[in-house]
Amino acid sequence: MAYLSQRPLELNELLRAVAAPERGGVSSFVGLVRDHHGGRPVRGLAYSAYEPMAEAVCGEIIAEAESRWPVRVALQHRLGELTIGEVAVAIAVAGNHRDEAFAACRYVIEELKRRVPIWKRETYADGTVEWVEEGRAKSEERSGSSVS
Amino acid sequence: MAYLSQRPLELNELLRAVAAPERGGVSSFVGLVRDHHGGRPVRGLAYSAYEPMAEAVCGEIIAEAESRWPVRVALQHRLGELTIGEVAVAIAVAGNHRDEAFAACRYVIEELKRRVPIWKRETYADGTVEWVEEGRAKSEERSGSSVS
Amino acid sequence: MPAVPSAPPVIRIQLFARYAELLGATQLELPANGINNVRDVLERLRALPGGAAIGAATLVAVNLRQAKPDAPVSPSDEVAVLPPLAGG
Amino acid sequence: MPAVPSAPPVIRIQLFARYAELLGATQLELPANGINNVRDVLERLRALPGGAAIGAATLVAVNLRQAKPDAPVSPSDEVAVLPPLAGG
Repeated sequence: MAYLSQRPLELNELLRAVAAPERGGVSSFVGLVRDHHGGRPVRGLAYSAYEPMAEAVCGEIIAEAESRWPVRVALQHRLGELTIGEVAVAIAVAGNHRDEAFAACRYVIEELKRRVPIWKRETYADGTVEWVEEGRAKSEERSGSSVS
Repeated sequence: MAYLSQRPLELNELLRAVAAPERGGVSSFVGLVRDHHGGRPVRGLAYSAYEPMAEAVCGEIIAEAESRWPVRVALQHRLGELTIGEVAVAIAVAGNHRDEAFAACRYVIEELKRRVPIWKRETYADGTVEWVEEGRAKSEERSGSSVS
Repeated sequence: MPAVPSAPPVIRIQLFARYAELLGATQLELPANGINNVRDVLERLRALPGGAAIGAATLVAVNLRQAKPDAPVSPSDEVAVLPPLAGG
Repeated sequence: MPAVPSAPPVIRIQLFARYAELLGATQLELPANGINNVRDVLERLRALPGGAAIGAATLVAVNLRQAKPDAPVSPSDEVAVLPPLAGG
């Protein structure tokens, strides 16, 4: 399974990938495109990646989680243009017990954010476009002439 | 929305119920019927409830989570006969940030297990039927004459 | 108002899961006389055939809420005796 | 074997996101001469037009793995300069 996808993500597919008769608890996380960021209305965004490295690091993170806890992990991150409400990232972790499933799911999303080379370019309602860096937005270009 | 359901549960319905343009993180939990319990192969199980109280307590737990964290919570628990791999309980929690979503999701499943009057009757591969009590199984009746 | 003769008051008890099987009923009526609180309900049930497995610390709900041993119980209350929970 | 005259060796650098926009390219070739490690790569990039925004602590990947400032770099390596990550 490729971890990066240009197509819309379906959490159900990830759930099916990790479910098994001996695993009773599945913790999952879905990140959705929000309609605002830093108080500004967002129209949409685009994700891009250093793809070979992103695929490799996703695989490493999953291997780490699966060796640290007795779980099965599935993960996908969307690339390309997304609109409000679309799924940016989906993670499903199945384990025999919920403690392990929750802990591993949390580990995977934190490590993904910290280590996977993916970038986000937001388009705001006013047409401004910015690269988002760890919660901040770095101004890249401003449309129009009215810079307040 | 009723919190108890005789019909198969669909996590996607719960995700749709909590998703909103301003909420970017959704933590969910699904409990599935496992094929074993205490080392014994399970064939299937039945959930029953003290329904009016179970509905009321589910509502209380959700209200507690939604007042403690800025999240929206959806929850359903299955009743009736279930086979291996079916969804017993599904929880979806959407928040602006994942910290809140994970914390509230965990709170809801823990409180549900602790406080909602639901009971589980497992049928094992050998035909034995037992009421499960907090991880233990209390022998209720044994089929056949060979009690080892 | 003068008292009208009527059937002696009862406490209606709902039973679930293993306790319903042990006592052979999902609903019981106990004479209200002598039952003042949750502890009294459990004592009375434990004295019934099959009732010995109902522990003194068993969960009891009064009007859909868990109730402590000395919570009052009267004939108008909805009383339920809950085996150890196993949802989720 | 006698050395055969050839093009001088280069380090190929991949650029992404904001850094690609700042430097106006998604791929650059830097003369390998004088580049021994990751720190040298960053210094060379920072001297280019538009390169000033690339901090000295910028993430660099060598052969798909994050590399420290004194990690060695040679012409056969795949080198990538990574703006602050924003996945998830």
